Amino acid sequence: MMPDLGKYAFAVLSSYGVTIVLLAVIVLVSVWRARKVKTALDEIENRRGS
Amino acid sequence: MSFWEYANPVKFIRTTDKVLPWVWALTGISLVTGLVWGFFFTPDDFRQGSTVKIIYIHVPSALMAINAWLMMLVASLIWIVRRHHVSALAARAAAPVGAVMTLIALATGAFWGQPMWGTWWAWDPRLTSFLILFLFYLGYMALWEAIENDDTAADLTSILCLVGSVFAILSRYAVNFWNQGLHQGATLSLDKEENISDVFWFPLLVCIAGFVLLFIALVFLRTQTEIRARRTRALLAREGQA
Amino acid sequence: MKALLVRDLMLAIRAGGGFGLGLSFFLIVTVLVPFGVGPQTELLSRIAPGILWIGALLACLLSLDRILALDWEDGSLDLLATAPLPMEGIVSIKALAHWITTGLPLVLAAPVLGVLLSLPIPAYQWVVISLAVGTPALSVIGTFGAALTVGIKRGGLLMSLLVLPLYVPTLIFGAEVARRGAEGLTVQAPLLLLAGISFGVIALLPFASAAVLRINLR
Amino acid sequence: MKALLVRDLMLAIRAGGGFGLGLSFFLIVTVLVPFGVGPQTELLSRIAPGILWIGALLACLLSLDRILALDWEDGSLDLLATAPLPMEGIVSIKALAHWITTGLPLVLAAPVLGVLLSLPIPAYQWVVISLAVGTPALSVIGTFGAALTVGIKRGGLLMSLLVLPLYVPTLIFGAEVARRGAEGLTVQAPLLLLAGISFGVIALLPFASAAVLRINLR
Amino acid sequence: MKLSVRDLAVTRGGLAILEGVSFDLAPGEALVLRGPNGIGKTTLLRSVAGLQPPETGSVTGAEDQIAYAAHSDGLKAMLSVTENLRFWASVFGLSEIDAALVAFDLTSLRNRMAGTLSAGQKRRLGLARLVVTGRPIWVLDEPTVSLDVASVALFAEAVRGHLKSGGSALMATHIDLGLTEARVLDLTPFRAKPRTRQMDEAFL
Amino acid sequence: MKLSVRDLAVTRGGLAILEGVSFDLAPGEALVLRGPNGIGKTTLLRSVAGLQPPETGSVTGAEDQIAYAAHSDGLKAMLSVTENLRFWASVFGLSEIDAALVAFDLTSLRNRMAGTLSAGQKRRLGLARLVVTGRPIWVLDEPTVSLDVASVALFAEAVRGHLKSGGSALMATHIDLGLTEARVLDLTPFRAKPRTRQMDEAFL
Ligand code: HEM
Ligand SMILES: Nc1ncnc2c1ncn2[C@@H]1O[C@H](COP(=O)(O)OP(=O)(O)OP(=O)(O)O)[C@@H](O)[C@H]1O
Ligand SMILES: Nc1ncnc2c1ncn2[C@@H]1O[C@H](COP(=O)(O)OP(=O)(O)OP(=O)(O)O)[C@@H](O)[C@H]1O
Ligand SMILES: [Mg+2]
Ligand SMILES: [Mg+2]
Repeated sequence: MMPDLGKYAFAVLSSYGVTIVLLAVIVLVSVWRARKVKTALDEIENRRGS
Repeated sequence: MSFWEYANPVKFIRTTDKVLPWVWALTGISLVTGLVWGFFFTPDDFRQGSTVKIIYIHVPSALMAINAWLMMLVASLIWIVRRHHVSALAARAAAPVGAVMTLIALATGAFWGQPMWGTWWAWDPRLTSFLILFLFYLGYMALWEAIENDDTAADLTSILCLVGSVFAILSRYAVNFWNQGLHQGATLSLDKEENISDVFWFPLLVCIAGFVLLFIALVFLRTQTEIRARRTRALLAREGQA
Repeated sequence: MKALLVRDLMLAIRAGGGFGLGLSFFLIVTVLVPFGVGPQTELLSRIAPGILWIGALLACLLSLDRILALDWEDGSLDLLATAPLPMEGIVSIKALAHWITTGLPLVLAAPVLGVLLSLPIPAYQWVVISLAVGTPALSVIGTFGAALTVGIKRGGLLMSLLVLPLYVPTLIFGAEVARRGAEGLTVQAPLLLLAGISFGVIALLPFASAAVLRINLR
Repeated sequence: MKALLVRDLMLAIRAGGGFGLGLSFFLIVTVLVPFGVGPQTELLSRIAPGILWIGALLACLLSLDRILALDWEDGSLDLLATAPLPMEGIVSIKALAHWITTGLPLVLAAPVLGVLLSLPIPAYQWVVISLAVGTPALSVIGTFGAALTVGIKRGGLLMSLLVLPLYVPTLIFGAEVARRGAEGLTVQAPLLLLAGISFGVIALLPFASAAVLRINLR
Repeated sequence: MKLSVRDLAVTRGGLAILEGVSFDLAPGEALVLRGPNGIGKTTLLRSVAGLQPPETGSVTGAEDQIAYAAHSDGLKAMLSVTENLRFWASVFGLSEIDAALVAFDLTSLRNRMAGTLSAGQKRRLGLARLVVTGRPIWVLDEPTVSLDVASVALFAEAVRGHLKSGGSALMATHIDLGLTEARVLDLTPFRAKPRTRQMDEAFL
Repeated sequence: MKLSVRDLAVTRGGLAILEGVSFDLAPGEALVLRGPNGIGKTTLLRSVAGLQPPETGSVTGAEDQIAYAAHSDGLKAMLSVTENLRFWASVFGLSEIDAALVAFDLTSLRNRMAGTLSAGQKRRLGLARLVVTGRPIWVLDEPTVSLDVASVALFAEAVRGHLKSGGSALMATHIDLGLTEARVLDLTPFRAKPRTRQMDEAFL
């Protein structure tokens, strides 16, 4: 399954690794903050509504 | 119906809420397809060996690093000229995404350079101008963070973005000039896309599409967040006064 | 306008006013470099033109936050904004005062400090010329950075972050002139580009600085 | 005392608080050096350990004036002086907060920036070790300088002038450790001396800083 | 030239503070703004002085007519009293400062560095600055902070002289200035109803 | 513990300012210092608080008993009202801040950053700091600057409560604090005769 990366395995794997980590970080941070802000806003709006 | 109607925050949130799931889905599909295709099912280059696989992330992220800044520039201009809040907030939302893209381009380039050029980093004009771009992103984000008043921050950062763009272009030429005679001859770069054979080209295209979609999805989501945060602040402030 | 320039210069030479401190910083950076990289003459003389330029740039940078922050803190800037002076004039005068108190002394001191770094003989004149042409741009760009961060308490470091990438083209061409001069190569192209940057920046950037300052004052 | 530390750290991470800005300055100095001296790898890697140390030192230096000046300006320092905290404790805590917000990030960032300057592989560990041992001394000495100049409006540059000579021994031994490490020589002697300076300074200098601060407050 | 403020609304920190404020100030008149802490006097004065754009409403007749004195005085600690005054005079295109020194009893302090003055003396110097600007409309934010009784009287005298010579004055204060002829405008009724400002309204 | 000041002389900028000042302040008492601008109230208070060594004379009973409030409040703009207060409370080894918030009507502003308060609101926060220190002797330099009438009354109330609980207060002010029970000390008679300070006498 795993392709033979030869002597460049480290370079290729770490490139993909770093990319996936960084992309995951930015996506997770964005989603997490979106959730947080949304709940905070909903709470305030409910408080105003009631 | 005019395009500017989407500059209304409520309308923006409603529309993007509808679109976002689709964008996320497409992003996932194209990113996974492109990367898996590129990583598992492409041959090695005869000169670069397996490192050629790095191109599937290096080039799209490099492209997006520049495009994100362009998008911020356009959004800043819209804010300055028409004062639509969504565009200011979209610029703010895009900056961290652009910075991450720049970081990815730099990191993958570094990992690539190690086997190809024998060094992690060389002061090649292209690499150098990316580093400067990264600094611009950092400064831009820091300025947003440092100012409390949202409109003031929007005004200042958009002017910074304009002035910064001019200087970024200047730097690009300066850097080329500076490193002219010393340019790394070792660049095996596949400078022209025509040089790339189709085996590499198609997965690369899919990856580029994936990165573009990811950028759009993130900017939509983060802009929504900024709008909501702003709304929260406005409501809280109003309560504080009442 | 003249009154403002005179006042700024007067304040600079009064106690704690900072005149000559940019200069001392320049001196100290130049002195520290041999401690850091080691005392080999041949190495030092290779990096000397670059180090002199970087030292001048850092010395300029350090004194930038005086340009506007002091006037902001004690309310003078609000009062100046209501005075019959155009904002563009105010920021230009401020940049000029900064150059006279910081840039000019650096230009004059550079040859002396060159000795400490064993600067090659042919380089002296080009270091001085490039600094004389380049430092005005540093002052004007710095004023823009100062105007951007003036509302922020101790915006000093944020300002460095914003200003330094803007300094890159000036630094590159300036150091290039000095370096080529040191190696006896022709310096015309980078010198022209450096002068171009200086003129462009002096002509245009004050408008951006004034706009930014007006926003920060409201 | 803990309250003071917590407050200082909290202020540092709030908007405009300057956390990470020392770091960005470090980054930027490192980036500027190649523009100044040229992009030749071989040259850069020779000066890399020294430049990293000088960059760290300047980044520390730049953030020094926040240590006390802000508290002086808004009157907090007067009030702290009348509080039941020993002045020695106050200055030590301030130095500690400075180290956590500035020195520590520099230590962690140094290896990354080493890449930009083509730092030789064996040097990495020694750069990190020497910075980890040396930066606390920079913070403590810097606090002394800040205490000396606290009464002076914008004493920032005067402070640089006073502090930099005090930094010289630390810089010499620190850079020596890094340089010898890069060349594969033994580093024991300078490392011990560096550690000695750090300990001595941490143990004794707060008394001087406290005395100076008390004088400046009256 | 008459200063007139029409239906002004001002905001701070994204919140409407005051709304519907209208008044006129003819030459020779003085108007005192009153109201509890935090009602928005400072914000209103900054709008009138042109430092902060008003949210809605208009200010006319202010252009290049106003000398503004804020909470802080804009004095340079390292310049002497005369140097400070002379600087401001020349910024406004004048050069005469003796009258101002006399009016605020600063003659004996004229060569002292501003940084060594006491709180009240600093304030007197800050007020003397108004005289040397030669501007007809004085806009003053708590001018008598830190002043003793005698200095408050000096200040009232200076304002009276200014009004006589055709000037006008708009002042915010909490204490009695001894200016019986001044009209008083209490800002309490103009407190804005809870709403955010226009710019933020898009978000609500 | 009684604060007593005996024959105090103070200097500023190399000049004698006040001399021969003596007074006592027993628990439960309040003393108001008065005098024209520049007489030396601030200088005297700094000496009493131990920030500036007196030229001659002595201050006893002050050691670790004093909470000092100067012209500036020592507030951090980027900390909220509660964070500011809590910091000062814990510096003085306490933790309770609610009473102080209530006493100065800051409860509705508790989560606001101190930098966004109006001049009077800032001052109220600065005064609330005194309460959280738990110190018995309050030394206040013009405490009611920028305060409106209602806030001055709050302040007087707080001082009265402090006196009732056995504290004492020493205040410099130009205006009426509404504290009828406070003794008043006018500093005018203590103005120093023109002479340089001891240190310089060696040169004369
Ligand atoms: C053998 C090594 C490398 C090859 C073949 C290579 C290839 C490429 C290619 C084809 C592009 C064009 C992308 C586009 O705009 O369409 C590109 C862009 C870029 N690469 Fe590399 N790269 C290599 C190494 C590196 C290294 C070592 C770095 C940095 C550390 C780096 C950083 C960049 C950057 C910043 C860009 C975008 C610059 C621009 O398009 O103007 N690359 N690279
Ligand atoms: N960033 C902010 N967010 C919310 N409210 C703010 C902000 N900045 C200021 N305010 C509020 O705006 C109001 C107006 O302040 P302003 O300084 O104009 O009052 P003022 O009438 O001058 O008061 P004072 O008499 O105390 O000087 C105050 O209630 C203040 O708390
Ligand atoms: N460096 C100096 N040289 C000479 N005189 C000075 C110096 N510094 C301060 N003074 C004088 O010392 C006197 C005492 O000042 P202080 O601030 O104690 O007065 P104060 O009573 O608090 O006045 P205010 O009511 O205005 O606050 C003032 O007359 C001031 O001018
Ligand atoms: Mg006010
Ligand atoms: Mg006083």
